[in-house]
Amino acid sequence: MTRYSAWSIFKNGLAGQRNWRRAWRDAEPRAHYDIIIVGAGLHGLATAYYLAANHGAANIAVLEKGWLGGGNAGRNTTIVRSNYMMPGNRPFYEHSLKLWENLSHELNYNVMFSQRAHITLLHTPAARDAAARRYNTMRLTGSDGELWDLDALKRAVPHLNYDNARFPIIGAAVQRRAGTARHDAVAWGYARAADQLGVDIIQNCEVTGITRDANRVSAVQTSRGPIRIGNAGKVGLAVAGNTSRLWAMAGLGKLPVETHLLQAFVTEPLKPLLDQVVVFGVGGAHFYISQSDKGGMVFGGDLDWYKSYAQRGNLPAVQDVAECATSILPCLGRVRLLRHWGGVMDMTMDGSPFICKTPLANLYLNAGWNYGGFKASPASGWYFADLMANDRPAPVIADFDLGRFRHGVNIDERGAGPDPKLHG
Amino acid sequence: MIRIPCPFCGERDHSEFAYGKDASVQYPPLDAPLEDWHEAVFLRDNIRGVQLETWQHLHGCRQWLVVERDTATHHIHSVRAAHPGVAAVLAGAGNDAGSGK
Amino acid sequence: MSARRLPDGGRIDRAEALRFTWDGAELTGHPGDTLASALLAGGVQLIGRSFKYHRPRGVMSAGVEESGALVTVAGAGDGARRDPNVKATVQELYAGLAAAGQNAWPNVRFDLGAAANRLSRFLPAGFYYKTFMGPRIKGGTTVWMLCEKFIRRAAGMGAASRLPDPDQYEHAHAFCDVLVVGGGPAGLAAAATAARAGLDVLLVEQDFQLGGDLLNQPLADAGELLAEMLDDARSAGVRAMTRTTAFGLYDGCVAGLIERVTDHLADPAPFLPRQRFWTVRARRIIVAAGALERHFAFGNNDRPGVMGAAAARAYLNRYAVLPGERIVVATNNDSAYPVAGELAAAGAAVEVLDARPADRVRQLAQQAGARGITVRPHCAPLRAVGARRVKALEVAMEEGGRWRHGGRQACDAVLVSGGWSPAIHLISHLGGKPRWNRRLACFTADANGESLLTAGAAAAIWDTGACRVSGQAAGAAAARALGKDAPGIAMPAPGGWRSPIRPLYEVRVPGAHLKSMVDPLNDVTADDVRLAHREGFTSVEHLKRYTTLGMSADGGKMGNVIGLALMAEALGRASDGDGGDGADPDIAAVGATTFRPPYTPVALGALRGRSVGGHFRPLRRTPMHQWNLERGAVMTIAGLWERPWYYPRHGETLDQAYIREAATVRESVGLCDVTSLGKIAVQGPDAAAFLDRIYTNRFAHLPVGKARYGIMLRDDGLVLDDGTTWRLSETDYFMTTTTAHAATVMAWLEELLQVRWPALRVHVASVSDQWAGCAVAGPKSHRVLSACADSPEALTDHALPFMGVGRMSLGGGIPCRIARISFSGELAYEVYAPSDYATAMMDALWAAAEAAGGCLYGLEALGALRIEKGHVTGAELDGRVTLDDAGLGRMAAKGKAFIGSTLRARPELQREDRPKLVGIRPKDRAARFNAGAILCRPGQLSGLGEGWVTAVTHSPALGHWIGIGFIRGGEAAWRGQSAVAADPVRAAPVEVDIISPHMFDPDGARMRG
Amino acid sequence: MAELTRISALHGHADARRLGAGAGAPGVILGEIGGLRLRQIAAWPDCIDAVGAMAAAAAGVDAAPGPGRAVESMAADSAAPACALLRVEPLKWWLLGRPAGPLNIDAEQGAVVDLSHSRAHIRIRGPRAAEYLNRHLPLDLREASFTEGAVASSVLHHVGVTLWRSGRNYELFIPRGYALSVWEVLLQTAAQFDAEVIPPAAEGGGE
Repeated sequence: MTRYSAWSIFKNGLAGQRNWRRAWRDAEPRAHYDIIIVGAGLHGLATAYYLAANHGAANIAVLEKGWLGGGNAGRNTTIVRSNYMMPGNRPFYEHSLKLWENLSHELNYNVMFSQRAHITLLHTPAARDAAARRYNTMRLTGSDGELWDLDALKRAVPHLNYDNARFPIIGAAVQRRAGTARHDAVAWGYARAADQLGVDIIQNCEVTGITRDANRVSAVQTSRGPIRIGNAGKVGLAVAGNTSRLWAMAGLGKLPVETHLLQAFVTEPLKPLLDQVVVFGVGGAHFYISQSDKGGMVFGGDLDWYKSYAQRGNLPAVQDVAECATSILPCLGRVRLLRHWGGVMDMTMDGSPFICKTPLANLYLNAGWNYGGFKASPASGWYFADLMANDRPAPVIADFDLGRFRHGVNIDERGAGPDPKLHG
Repeated sequence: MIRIPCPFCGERDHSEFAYGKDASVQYPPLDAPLEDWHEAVFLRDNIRGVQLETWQHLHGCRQWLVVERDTATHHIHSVRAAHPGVAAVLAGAGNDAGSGK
Repeated sequence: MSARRLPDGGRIDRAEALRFTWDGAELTGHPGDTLASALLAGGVQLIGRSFKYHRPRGVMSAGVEESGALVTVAGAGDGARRDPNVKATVQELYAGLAAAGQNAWPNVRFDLGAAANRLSRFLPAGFYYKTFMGPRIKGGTTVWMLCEKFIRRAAGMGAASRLPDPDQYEHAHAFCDVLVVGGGPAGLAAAATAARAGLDVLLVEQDFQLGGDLLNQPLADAGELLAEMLDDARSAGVRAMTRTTAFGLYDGCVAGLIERVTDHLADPAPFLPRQRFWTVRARRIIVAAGALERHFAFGNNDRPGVMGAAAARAYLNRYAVLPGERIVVATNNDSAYPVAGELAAAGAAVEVLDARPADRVRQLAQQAGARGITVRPHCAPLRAVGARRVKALEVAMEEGGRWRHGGRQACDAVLVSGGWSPAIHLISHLGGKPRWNRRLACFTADANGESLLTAGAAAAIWDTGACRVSGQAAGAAAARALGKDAPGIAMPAPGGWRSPIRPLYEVRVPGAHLKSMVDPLNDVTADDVRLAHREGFTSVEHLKRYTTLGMSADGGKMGNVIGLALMAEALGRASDGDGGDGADPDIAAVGATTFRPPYTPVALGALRGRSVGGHFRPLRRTPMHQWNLERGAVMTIAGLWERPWYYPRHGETLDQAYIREAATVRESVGLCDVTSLGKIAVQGPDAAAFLDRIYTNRFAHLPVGKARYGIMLRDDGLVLDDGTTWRLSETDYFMTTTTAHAATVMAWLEELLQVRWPALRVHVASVSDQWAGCAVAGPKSHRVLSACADSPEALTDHALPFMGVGRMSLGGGIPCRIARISFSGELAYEVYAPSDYATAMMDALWAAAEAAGGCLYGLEALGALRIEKGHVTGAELDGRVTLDDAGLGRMAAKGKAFIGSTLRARPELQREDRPKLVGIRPKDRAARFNAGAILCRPGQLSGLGEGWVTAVTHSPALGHWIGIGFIRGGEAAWRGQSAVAADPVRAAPVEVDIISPHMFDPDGARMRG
Repeated sequence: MAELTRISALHGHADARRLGAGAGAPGVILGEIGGLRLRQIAAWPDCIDAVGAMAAAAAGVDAAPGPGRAVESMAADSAAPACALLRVEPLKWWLLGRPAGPLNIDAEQGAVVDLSHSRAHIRIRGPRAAEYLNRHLPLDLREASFTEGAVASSVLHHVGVTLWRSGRNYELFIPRGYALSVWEVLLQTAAQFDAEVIPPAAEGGGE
């Protein structure tokens, strides 16, 4: 396997780019694996990688019904941040951000993590104080966070709407270490690195059934035939958007999850126009924007507000983000939307995820990332691998379990209440 | 745009409505045990396909509706007022409901 | 030679000259021109520079699929209207238009960035994934971020203005029976047929003229037919919109349209929107959007002078521009022959290279020969020659199924027809899967047959006559489906060429190093596709993401099919050994990407319409809004409301003003606009029972004429909202909610009554806008109210005791509701008047209050007063707080069940060591601290802390800063211990005492008067 | 007691003016109507007919209107409508104007609430009124669909509003707090219709 570097590019340039090999094998399914991860999205691929890299696990398959990284991995607005404050969340997301900072080196794949700063605009004293609590918590727990006054914000982003805004901007909460990464590259980087450690990534292999032997999974049925799991074998689910369907296949009933639709948007490419991630949320609006390295303005807003498995959205959400975009960046009025598309999210009852054991002894669940799963994927894989390898949750993810609703554990960063559509 | 045929107002854009929740959930009595409330408030079938769900015609007649909709295609099969008394009233007056004629 | 305007012909208005500028040089065109046609007519051939390699580009098409002639239009004014990435091929010419090249320095003719082209062998698809990681420095991203700066600057095509867009945009709504997309022969026929059957038909066309391909045919051939079809549609009552693109189809037979209202005008009226975004709800949609001509990949197939054959036909017949004098037409299908003939007739020397074998083109060759055109079968273009424009073409000849070098041909234009791709994008938006038609070498999509129909070239029907019939068939089918009488017309079969197309996507010969563009707009080459294959990015989704194929501003209209074909070919070769150059690659096996809206890029301004600037969201004003402003109020945001924040006098700061206001309330009296509180009429025989279910405390036995403070929980047992509810009669209550949750609570009550408890006979009605409210607070409040009351006896302790509710008339007949309730801890009242009388009420109250030495107070003073009393608001009730956390556990009635009563008993919500509401006071009374600070144990200023500060004020009553917040275990757990308010984002830590939240008048003596 | 002066939400903002090019006949004529009298009458489902009959009697019309419809009564001494009854929700009517008779609905039948001050009332007419309204309102206002006497609630610039077609006029009711904001947006769009803003009129006037 070629190690990627400037030198390898140069050598191959001289050779007409003919000597590159496959980034990962196109593995055929075998009849038996020790560990099966269902879903070759970011979380599944990262889990497989860390199982092999951190825990020395072998004989691992990742099953993907379509193409790896073809779901939400490739359909998000690529924002990476760790500005979480609730005790159950804070150390997890900080760990994830630290993994991001070395991910390109770890994977020998440039995931283009650009720590360009994440700026949340503030409009009211109450919002400023709420942000202070959050960013103070981040600072006290070893992360970075700042409150900017209006002058500092104007110096950093001079062309925001300071003159004619319905909701005047009074300052910003900033995490400088946050930023964006190239979403596809993360999937491909994990896939390549996992493949190098012997993981079989099996594409076009849809799981159609889960066979149980009492309270264990004994096999998974797939569109490419059954795959058995040994006595010490384990199965992990990482199938955002379709978690409930797999859960039902395992005969486990209901989950605190609903599938909802979120759209993402990109404009025509432009010369550099915005150097940070900017987040806008006031008066019921919710909006985030950054510029890709290619030049497109990449942005998104709220869910489409109704439950949906359809990967296409509707016009009201399109209008809403256009209103937000031009409201904070009035120069975007003439900028043209190039594409908008929808993905399906595991929305949970408290906006928080699950990395946990299940009622079945060898089945593990990684789900419920709402629309914050991209930034979480390294730590999600890290801790899910740890959970599967050691059959117990690390303290960091203790609250990411299914029992928290019964017990009354609250890690809802928004306080929005038990309604999936209100989280994000 | 999902177009929802409101039994009072006629067919309207979904943006006039607010999505509620899974209408198959039966809320237990207020003094029911914790397990019953846990299931009603937190657990969902999350159907891919036709489900019953509530919507409120927030910017129209403000009725809460029970909508039978396919979550994979957004196709709507039926709509009725959630309140049985309202449904009965509309059934009686249903000849020109919402047509504006 | 380059292109030139012919002395006559075309659909341009030669009587009028339009001056415009290109890169500062003045040129002239005519009405009816596009910028591209006018530039070609003016001899300008090098118009753009490509995205990645900065290759020279010219006009490649005559439509929205343009990949070469992307320009920046300066726009009128100071640069705020600068519009980058405009396709010159669809920009209508107007007088004064100023356009310039982009993505080049110093200009498109001499571009230093073209060095990238020389290094292109080191910059293949995906090269950036493999490098720029650098050594691990600091966080690990240092090197990448340094490189990223340069990469970002090199990427990005045009530069957008940073000034606010000065133009206005608007939305519009339309309804119709049938929406027809496309104003060509199929669309016109469909619209006319449906309209004649009695349907309301809306026809939209992106071009500025109706006619579609008929506009590109010679006037002598097609003029009459077009006039007849236009007349037919018009007389049938079809509503037609030009300059209007159907950019997306959505659920429910809804289409999004963009109408370009002023983009073609030199000096539009100031009140016209630049563009209009239409939402159209149709019952049926007929997609007659035509088809897009493809090219094939060959060396330098992006040089200025290489153009689509159909585009050349448009320039020749519609704009009277001859694209060259010595023209090579390269094709694999019949459609290029008419244009070859027309070009020859216009005086050009034309040679046709047809990739098909001689026996398949014999008849076409004979007809062409009669016009002096040589047709060379088995031939295709191999490489365009010429640094900045085409000067010659190297030709490939096929022998024994292999391409080989076939000589060189001097020419100044190469016109390519590689086949046609039906515009199925709109169908795909709604989930219609593209299917590869091997016979016609194109993707088609099945319209769903119910709401969606297709006609014309969008259905892969190539012949004009058949297109027209297909339109009639679709229009009639739509009419019948909608219950109208219409004849059954058979839909013509797809296709329509005499000699079948030969699938051909790339021409290359062994050993030749060719730069062959697949997706010219993103500089994706044929080699890039093969590299993607080599590295395993073989699925269509991986291919497009790895190479960026089809992800550019044309959405893959030019290149997608070629990219898929090359991948299919590579896959075929890998599996079959050697598929051979002549084989038809199995494109179906690679699949097609899902087309996403918009069909063509749409300005964000149009999508947002008038929701911009101060109107981004409606501003909600209380009836006293202006009254408050006139008395010096500084406003602050409260949801969609603006509310008085403070009323500075004589240049007071915020702190000075609110401290004075709060002190005045404590000493004498103050007035505060509380209109924004939610107000709900709760009426009916079961209203009392209903309130008992939604509030944690009891309401059933609340006497008529009394108010009570209540708290609502959510189903999960956490606090939803609070407020007072007044009992006006046995069956009539007046509920107030917080400003923030007014709408939420209203919808929640409706849900409970309609969905969960339909047996309850209760009506709720929002009366928030009906009533304007004023709090009158302070020891002199009774005196002030008495002074303006029409009958002061209504205000006696007996008539209106603490928590009493009544009606009163003040200011000479203003009918008010009044309750003696207090948020400030003072003797206080809330008075509500019908909104149109609000200012009259305020005038009366203020006259009395001013005379009593009172003040107007805003939200900041309101906050100070409530913090002194430990009253919770939104900062505390943040959706994660229980009754007990907020110190309101006593509000939970025992012995009755209410919403949330079961789940609030969950064990984690009942823990004693949960953070609980406390008061906070600095140890050093002179010290100041902030809301948002984290409460820590002294000496332990790290970690998650023990609690947090929610609100802080300077207490005029206590003379120092105080706050409230939550801390683990509450006051009891902290007795005798101090804490530290850590605020690293703003200030140094401050040592504080944890005290009771009731910091002022804890017994409430003042409030009871 | 002297009649109190009502200060509407658009007070000082709805003065007469001409918008747009200002030549020729206006395409749209709009203006504020003051002095709204509005009572909302609600019925329990099983009392809908009885309450409807009482509402109709109070309004001076033969029968209460069905969903999406309104009926008007004429004052005895004038050609102008005295009262109108609009069916705005399945169980609710709006009674506009001065009732011809008393309205005594007890709690066992339904509920009445005064909303006279809760809405701003804008009247819009002119040859292009429907087209103009459709710049904002997602309602099917085509002649055959939204006939005279039609009533519909919908959303206009994020605000829930009610539209009633009375004769050649469109009567638009906007929640008071939002009214000025919505009015400002309405005026922005009106200019391209060569609109005329007519002076505020009292209830029933403005023809």
